[in-house]
Amino acid sequence: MDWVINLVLIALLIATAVSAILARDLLAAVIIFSCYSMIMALMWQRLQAPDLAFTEAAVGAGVTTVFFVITIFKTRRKEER
Amino acid sequence: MGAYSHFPIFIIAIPMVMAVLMPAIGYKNEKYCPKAVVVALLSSTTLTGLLFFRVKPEGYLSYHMSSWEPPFGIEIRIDFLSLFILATICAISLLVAIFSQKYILKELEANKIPSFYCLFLLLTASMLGFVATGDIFNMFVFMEILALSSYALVAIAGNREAVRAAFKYLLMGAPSSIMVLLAITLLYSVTGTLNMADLSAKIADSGYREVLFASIVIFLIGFGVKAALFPLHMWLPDAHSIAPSPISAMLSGLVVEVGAYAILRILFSVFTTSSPTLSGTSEVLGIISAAGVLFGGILAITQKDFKMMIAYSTISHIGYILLGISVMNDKALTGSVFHIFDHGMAKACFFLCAGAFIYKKGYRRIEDLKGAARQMPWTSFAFSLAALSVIGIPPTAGFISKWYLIWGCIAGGYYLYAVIFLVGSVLAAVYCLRIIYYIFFLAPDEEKWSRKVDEAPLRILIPVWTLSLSTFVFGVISFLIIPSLQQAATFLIIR
Amino acid sequence: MKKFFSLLFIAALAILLLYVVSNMPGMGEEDVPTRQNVIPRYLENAEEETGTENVITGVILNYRGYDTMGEVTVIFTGLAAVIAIIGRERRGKNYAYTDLSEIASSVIVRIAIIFLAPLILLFSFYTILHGDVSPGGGFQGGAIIGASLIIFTTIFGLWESTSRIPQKLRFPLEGAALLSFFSVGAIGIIGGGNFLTYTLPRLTTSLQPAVRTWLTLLVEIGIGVGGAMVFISILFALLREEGGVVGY
Amino acid sequence: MMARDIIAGILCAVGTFFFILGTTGLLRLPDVFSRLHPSTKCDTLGGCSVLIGLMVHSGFSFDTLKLLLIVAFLLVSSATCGHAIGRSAFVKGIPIWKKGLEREE
Repeated sequence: MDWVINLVLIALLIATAVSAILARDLLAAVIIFSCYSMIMALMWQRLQAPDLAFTEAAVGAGVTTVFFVITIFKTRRKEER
Repeated sequence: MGAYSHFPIFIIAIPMVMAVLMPAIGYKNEKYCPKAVVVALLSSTTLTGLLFFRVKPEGYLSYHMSSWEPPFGIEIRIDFLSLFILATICAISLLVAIFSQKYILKELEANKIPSFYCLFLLLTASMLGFVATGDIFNMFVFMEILALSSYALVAIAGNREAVRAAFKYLLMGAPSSIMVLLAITLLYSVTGTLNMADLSAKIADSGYREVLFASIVIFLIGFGVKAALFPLHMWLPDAHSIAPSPISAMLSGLVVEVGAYAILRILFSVFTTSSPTLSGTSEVLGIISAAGVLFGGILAITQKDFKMMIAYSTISHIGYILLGISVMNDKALTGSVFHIFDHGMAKACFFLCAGAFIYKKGYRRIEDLKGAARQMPWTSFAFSLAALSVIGIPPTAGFISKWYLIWGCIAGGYYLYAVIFLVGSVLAAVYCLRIIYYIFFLAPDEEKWSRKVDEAPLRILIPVWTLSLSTFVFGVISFLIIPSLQQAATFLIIR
Repeated sequence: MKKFFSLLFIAALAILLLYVVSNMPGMGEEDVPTRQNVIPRYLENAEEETGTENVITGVILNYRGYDTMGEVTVIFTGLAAVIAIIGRERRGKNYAYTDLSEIASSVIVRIAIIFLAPLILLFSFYTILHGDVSPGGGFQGGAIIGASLIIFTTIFGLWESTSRIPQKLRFPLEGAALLSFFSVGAIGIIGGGNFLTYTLPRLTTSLQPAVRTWLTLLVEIGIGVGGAMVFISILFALLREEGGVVGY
Repeated sequence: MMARDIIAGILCAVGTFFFILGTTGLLRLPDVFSRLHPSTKCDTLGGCSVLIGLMVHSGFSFDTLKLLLIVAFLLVSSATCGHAIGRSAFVKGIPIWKKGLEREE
């Protein structure tokens, strides 16, 4: 059973990473990236590194997302072609 | 004993403490900042100088962090080569700090000065920590501080070009940091240790040849970006020419060299020369850096911007250093380490001279420097003295290092590399003499340069002259240093 | 052309890494090199040697404390870089700031935040102080403090927060992490050990565990407070804006 | 023992069902407001059911208290988030879907 969950998490991780790169709307990219961090935190938890999972959830999904959103607010939302 | 044994950590910690205190020091009045910086760097320099009495060329000084013995805790390991580079870093950054005291007011607004000095000290402290450490992950940590502070210092002027150049630097630098981390992970996964001395022992009898090979390739790519190895140099010209001149001096004179030093450590301290994994990579490194020597030299000749020219010349000289490392014998290694020292001084002197011209007149293009010697003879003479060292004319320090590099190449049987060194010197002669010709022998535009002597202030001239004189002096007294260096290099290679 | 080369580079790197992964020691097996050298000592002796039940904290703060000092410096450098490039926030009529909260007037949100923020803060303090026993510690707790202050700022606005945590207070607190490391290091040197030694050789044996616990706690609190202040200062600097409010 | 597992299983299944409903609604419904409707409510309900199921499963221990706290936080924060998103969408003047209008993508 374990490997199924791992496989699903890895697939989701790659999917979010790719879609965060491909997203033209930067706000969407940031939100997807925050999802990526959350999945990463889950993976750390599964690898028995709760300290790291904790940090990833707080910093990756929480604080940096806010910083990114503010930066997008102050610049442009759409990527230039 | 007593306090003596704690010197290694003091050298690193003093600039760091001062960096943390910098916003508070500069809160009331920014004028105190440069003085505090000079005090911190002066004490670091003194302590480093005192360490020369303790470290023998065949030995090393080991300081165990938190009192844990090495593979378990972190070790600071200073051998003669790293001590030599530590002293170079301390001395040059001290001189640059003195230089920037007056100069930086010209390029930055007053409210940015505390953060400038804070980042400056962090840059210096991280380089010191990077060179001194004997633990490979600790090296990565200090490299991150180094990288972050140098990105910020390139962008500190805050205008469009500066931010652009810094962003380019960041885009190249961040992946390279990740690569270094990846390589460290690979090494850790097959050895289970992070201490360099322990690593080299474990690598020697490790069965995981493929992983070791991959890790060394990734290390070379990662540190290659930091050292501006030829095909990975794209960030360098912009970043080094657009940053404020003292920072250009630091980046070109020290930061890039520290990247080269990291490659040296990886090749000689972690993977020992006898290691079979190294055989192919050092040849590739040699070819790439030989290409870098020629490429940097040729592009430096074609530049119109003064600082841009110096930046391309840096690429060429990094090629020298890495070529000497890739030859892998004691002569060439001595030449490389000594070249780190004298190129650091000469390049810092170049950028500080460029800074002095900018301080006085604001000219950056080579054409605008026509006849500058009439107005600023002292700066111009300092520049030409340093240029002699960059070209490698005896008896300057540049000659000594090139002599050893070429000797090492011939001793190792790499005759082509020796020819490339000579071609590189010819190229250096062309781009340096062109500037000297412009400065001294062309008639100045009347509205640009006055015929009366009107020099930069003493605080700018003193560091410039100290640097250019020491390239000369250390060339003359090199017989005092070179034997110890060569002993240390032999020790590093044989081990 | 550029695209082609970068793709080529990435493909080469990917092939190299895949090749390496197939040759790497297996994950979680008994006889892998990572389990043979330093790890057994950490797992067996950490609790006794460092006085922390949580081995991770023992490794991070004690065995490899110098690395953590470096990490803390990285965070501090990040703040210094942000301040150097965009500057600190300033109060005054001419300085506007980016207001993230058009919903700020909503009573429901305010009440909810007033209810939640103290609880989040409480949790973060628990995380920091309990770091040597359970997962968590200075970094994590600091990030959570930062997050709660960020929530507060988004709802109540920049000036409300800056009046609670003025610049003068933040100057020393931003460096708190590094300063706590340095002070513990200095205590270690004075106490007869090396830099960052927690078990001071000069003390009598009976006193050592207590002093060690207090020093560990000092570093944890320093990291927590320092990290939180760095986050909040970066937030304030980002929100600051000279001239009008720019929305998208 | 068995009864507890069965109850927990049923609660978890119910919770997952609501999650699926909420996600389907999020994907299928036409505009911001109607999408908020399933996503917040179903997520709250689904999350609470799963957590209560876990509470039943774990029996009476320290973990139960933690789960209870999570339920409380979920109730507060999820509702507030829904309110905040809806309100800001309304303040911004995002158009409300009416019959005959195209679905916004």
